[in-house]
Amino acid sequence: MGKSVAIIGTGQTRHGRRQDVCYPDLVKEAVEAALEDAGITLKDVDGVVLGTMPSMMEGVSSTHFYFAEAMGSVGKPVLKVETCGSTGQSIGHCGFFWASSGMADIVLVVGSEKMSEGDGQATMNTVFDPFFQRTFAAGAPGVFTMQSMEWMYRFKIPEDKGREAAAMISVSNHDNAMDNPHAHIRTRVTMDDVKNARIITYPVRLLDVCPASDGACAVIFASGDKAKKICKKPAWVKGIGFRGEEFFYGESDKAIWMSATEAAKEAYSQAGIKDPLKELDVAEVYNPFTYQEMIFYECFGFCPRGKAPDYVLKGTFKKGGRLPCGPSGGTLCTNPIGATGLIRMAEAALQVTGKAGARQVEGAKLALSHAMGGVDQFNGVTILGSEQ
Amino acid sequence: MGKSVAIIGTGQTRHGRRQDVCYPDLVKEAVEAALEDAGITLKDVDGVVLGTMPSMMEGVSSTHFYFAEAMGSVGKPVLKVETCGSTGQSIGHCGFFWASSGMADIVLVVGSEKMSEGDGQATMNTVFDPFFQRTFAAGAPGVFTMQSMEWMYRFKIPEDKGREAAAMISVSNHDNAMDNPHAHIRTRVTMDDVKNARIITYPVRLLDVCPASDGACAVIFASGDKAKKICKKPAWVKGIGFRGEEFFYGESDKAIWMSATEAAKEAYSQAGIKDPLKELDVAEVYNPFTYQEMIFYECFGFCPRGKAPDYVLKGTFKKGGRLPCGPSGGTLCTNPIGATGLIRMAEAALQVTGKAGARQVEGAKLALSHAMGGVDQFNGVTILGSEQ
Amino acid sequence: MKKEYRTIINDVALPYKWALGRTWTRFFDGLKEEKILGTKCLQCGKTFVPARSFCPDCFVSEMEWVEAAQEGTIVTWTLVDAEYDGQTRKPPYVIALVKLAGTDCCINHYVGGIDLSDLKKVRQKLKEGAKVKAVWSPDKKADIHDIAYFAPVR
Amino acid sequence: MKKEYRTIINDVALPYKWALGRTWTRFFDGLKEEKILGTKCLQCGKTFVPARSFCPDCFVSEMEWVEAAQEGTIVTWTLVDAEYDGQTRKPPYVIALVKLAGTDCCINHYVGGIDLSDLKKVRQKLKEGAKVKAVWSPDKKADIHDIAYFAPVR
Ligand SMILES: [Zn+2]
Ligand SMILES: [Zn+2]
Repeated sequence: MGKSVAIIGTGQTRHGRRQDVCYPDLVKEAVEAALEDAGITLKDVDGVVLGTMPSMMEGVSSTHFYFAEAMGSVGKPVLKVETCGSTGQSIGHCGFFWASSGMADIVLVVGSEKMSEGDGQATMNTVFDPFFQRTFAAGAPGVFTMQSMEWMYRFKIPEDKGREAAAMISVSNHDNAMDNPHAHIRTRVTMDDVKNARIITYPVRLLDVCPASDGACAVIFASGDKAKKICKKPAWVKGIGFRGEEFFYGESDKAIWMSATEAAKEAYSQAGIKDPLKELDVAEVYNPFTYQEMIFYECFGFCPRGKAPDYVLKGTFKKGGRLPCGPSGGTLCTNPIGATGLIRMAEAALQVTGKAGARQVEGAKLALSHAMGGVDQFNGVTILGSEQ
Repeated sequence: MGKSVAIIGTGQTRHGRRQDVCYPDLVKEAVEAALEDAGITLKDVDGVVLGTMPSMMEGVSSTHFYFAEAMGSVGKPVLKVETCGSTGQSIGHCGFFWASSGMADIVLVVGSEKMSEGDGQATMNTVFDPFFQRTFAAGAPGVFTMQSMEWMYRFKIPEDKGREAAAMISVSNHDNAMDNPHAHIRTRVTMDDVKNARIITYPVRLLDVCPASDGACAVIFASGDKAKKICKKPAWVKGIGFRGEEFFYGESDKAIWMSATEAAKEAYSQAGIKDPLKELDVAEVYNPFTYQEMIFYECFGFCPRGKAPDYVLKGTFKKGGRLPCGPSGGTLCTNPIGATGLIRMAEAALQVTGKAGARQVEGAKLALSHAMGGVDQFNGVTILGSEQ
Repeated sequence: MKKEYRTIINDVALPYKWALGRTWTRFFDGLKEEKILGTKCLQCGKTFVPARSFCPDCFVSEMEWVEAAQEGTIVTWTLVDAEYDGQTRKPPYVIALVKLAGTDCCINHYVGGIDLSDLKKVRQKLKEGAKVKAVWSPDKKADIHDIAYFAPVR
Repeated sequence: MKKEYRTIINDVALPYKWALGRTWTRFFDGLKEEKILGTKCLQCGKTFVPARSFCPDCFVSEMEWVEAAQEGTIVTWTLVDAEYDGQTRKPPYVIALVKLAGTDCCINHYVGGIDLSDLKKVRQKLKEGAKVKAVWSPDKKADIHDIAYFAPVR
């Protein structure tokens, strides 16, 4: 690890369909909230990092310029970082590098998306090369579902068991979102609702899939010295990991998923975590798809390979379970893509500082946050803790 | 400044119209050259930073994924950073933060563009908001020319003098490009050629404007300790500066240009430079437009405000002059946008390590490199030196 | 002999639904009524056109609506004589930064109503400080082209 | 009452000329002749389809051309039953990862020639390891759709 760095404030918009505001005003909502939470003003900020999905999602290709006033970057150094769905973790890591390098005391990190302004799956298709893979993509659901099927085949998970566990994940995320005032989807669903929802990409159904949301999130990073001076209870960055994979989807093994596995491993090693299920108090896993969430559990060492459905069915990752996952309702209930991975980090920070309100996991001291991007090619993990 | 960081290797493609290779293969050409220059292999690389223009330039919105094999990022942490024209400096700064933070010993930084695959000015138009500014943009030439006119009005520069000095800049950059085997345009032009070329955006003519190039550049950053161990003559990062400006073009004063002025000021202060004209040995200024290059000279303190044409006409910035600018032929003769700012940095590194071949400025020890992005909104500066 | 390498030609089209929000909706509604609306920051007193929901300098939302003058001066301009994909006008045409009287920033727009055939005459007419005035489109759609262009005054 | 905020609906279309380079040009020329060409790394011995100009594992350019089998097995699949902007087929349709015999990676493509009306039957037919075979388009354009789809064998 480099010089220590902490999160001293977070802010989120009300996520959902936000056609009431133009895109820069949405971003300002999150920035203002984060500044207020940290008790600082824009004058205290030394640098700004912005992240969104591939920038044609909303048809303005240079949002770091569109948001200049909304994120107060005029007269400051500014970076725009984007790694698809993993963007939120990447910009957090970038904020960490910057503050840890000693070149900035306070870095404002902003992630945003206004998916109601564009077509998410059409944009997602532009992620692929135009020669070989684009026309067979079927957006994110196509590839993520193929991965889930590959995983079930590999570990001989019966179709019914997979279906049951995935449905349970949907129900519990929807339940959790009821406790989160920022969440986009706030409706309870039943096991039957999920299992009878219309098919998107078989066996994945509508309630196995995240919504397309408008939303922004801002997180303020400070160098360790600065954090101790101005913040009573910062969330300390204990470990970060990120890994990329191959360009051709069919070249790597997505049932084992090197990038997710190794990103977590690196973050654990920096944070000194040996048994994540035991040592972590809470996890904010990036879960746009219920089935895929189970693969993450295995990659992150929360359970043995192929056993995630069993652990899910016995309630390990539910509220009150051994390792509560997604107390915020997760990506499954809120997905403004460029913000989503940073929301995971912000939620983890709220948890370890005891500021998570109705969704607080009692006494949480060590939290994992995560995001995934591309078509399974990128995974980023950040571990936050209440102690330096 | 943070922990010291140095550049230990650089690589460039042959720039120009490269329809002979697919885009990933172009990138690999630069990466291979940089690894060879540094005398390392991909196994030595701890992290990869990629930068391009807003990513729909070539129609593949996630090039950090498209180039996974070409830049050897499989199994490694990877960041994608883009700030329009200033991308090349931004990714260099990101590489610096990363290596300086202690989280990586060696970071591979890659910038690329394949402008023959897309429409540069159509892509440039997507940089603007769709409500107010997009339809009046006329691509980059429109805004850059308006800025140049504003500057000439402000400092009462006679039209003929401005024209003469701009033509001289074109001639001297074209002359310099003859010494650079990587340059796209390698043709000598005369003062009359420039002054009689067809009008693009009056008073800017065809030979006042850069070409659209295909090309890639790779630069390898190492932490100071590592650099000293594995590299005989590294180029040390002495100072970095970056500033952003307002979203509405008409809101800021582009004749004075805060972002260019302050970015240089910050880099100078870190590098301990007080009189840049005296102390710098060479400068690689981002110069897609001849007139605009003169504004940079003033912002960077190479001459008083409004006096750049006089200094240009007396040969201050020519080969053999007091401060040679653009010995590579500059952006004016080669512009693969996402690579261009990094090419400036690579050329500066070559100069201070004595590896610039026919374009070497004898005994250069301290060099400025620079890039500009958005529609005048972003400026980044990096100072490199031969000594730590 | 067979060509060794080929290119594939194609377009990518993406659909958008851009939200204007309250402030910009009202600004464009104003154009439809031939009014150019700005907002004035109650903290620093600066007036911005187009209207902003918050002051770009002070980062506060306390702004009041003002109707801006329809006359202003040219700060800078250029004559565009090259075609690009995505342009809405055929060259040659003039774009400019115009500072409306009483406001603290410039807006981008066309300058029209002048003969572009003689560059010298254009250059004499379009100077820094030259007065221009909004000319309205007969057909209004509540967008920035409701102002057809700015035309020199006198 | 007047609506307080509005959206603007528009498309952005951008034109492209994508270069295939030597390796991919030859790969697509192969498809036109009903051949699926791959390259085999002379260092690690792995065979990649589509052909690569360098080995993704070894980062070396020493590769030799091989013609791959037109039969392979399904590694995974899904039935797409939702419409997205930019899709080339109308749902429902099946996409899959297919591993051609003797190669070391999978390719993405459609699986066709099966009745999609009964999901249970589809599920029985399309298992991991199920054998499929390339079915060629009668009209060839030297692009990936020269393979119309992969169809179950037997
Ligand atoms: Zn104000
Ligand atoms: Zn190999």
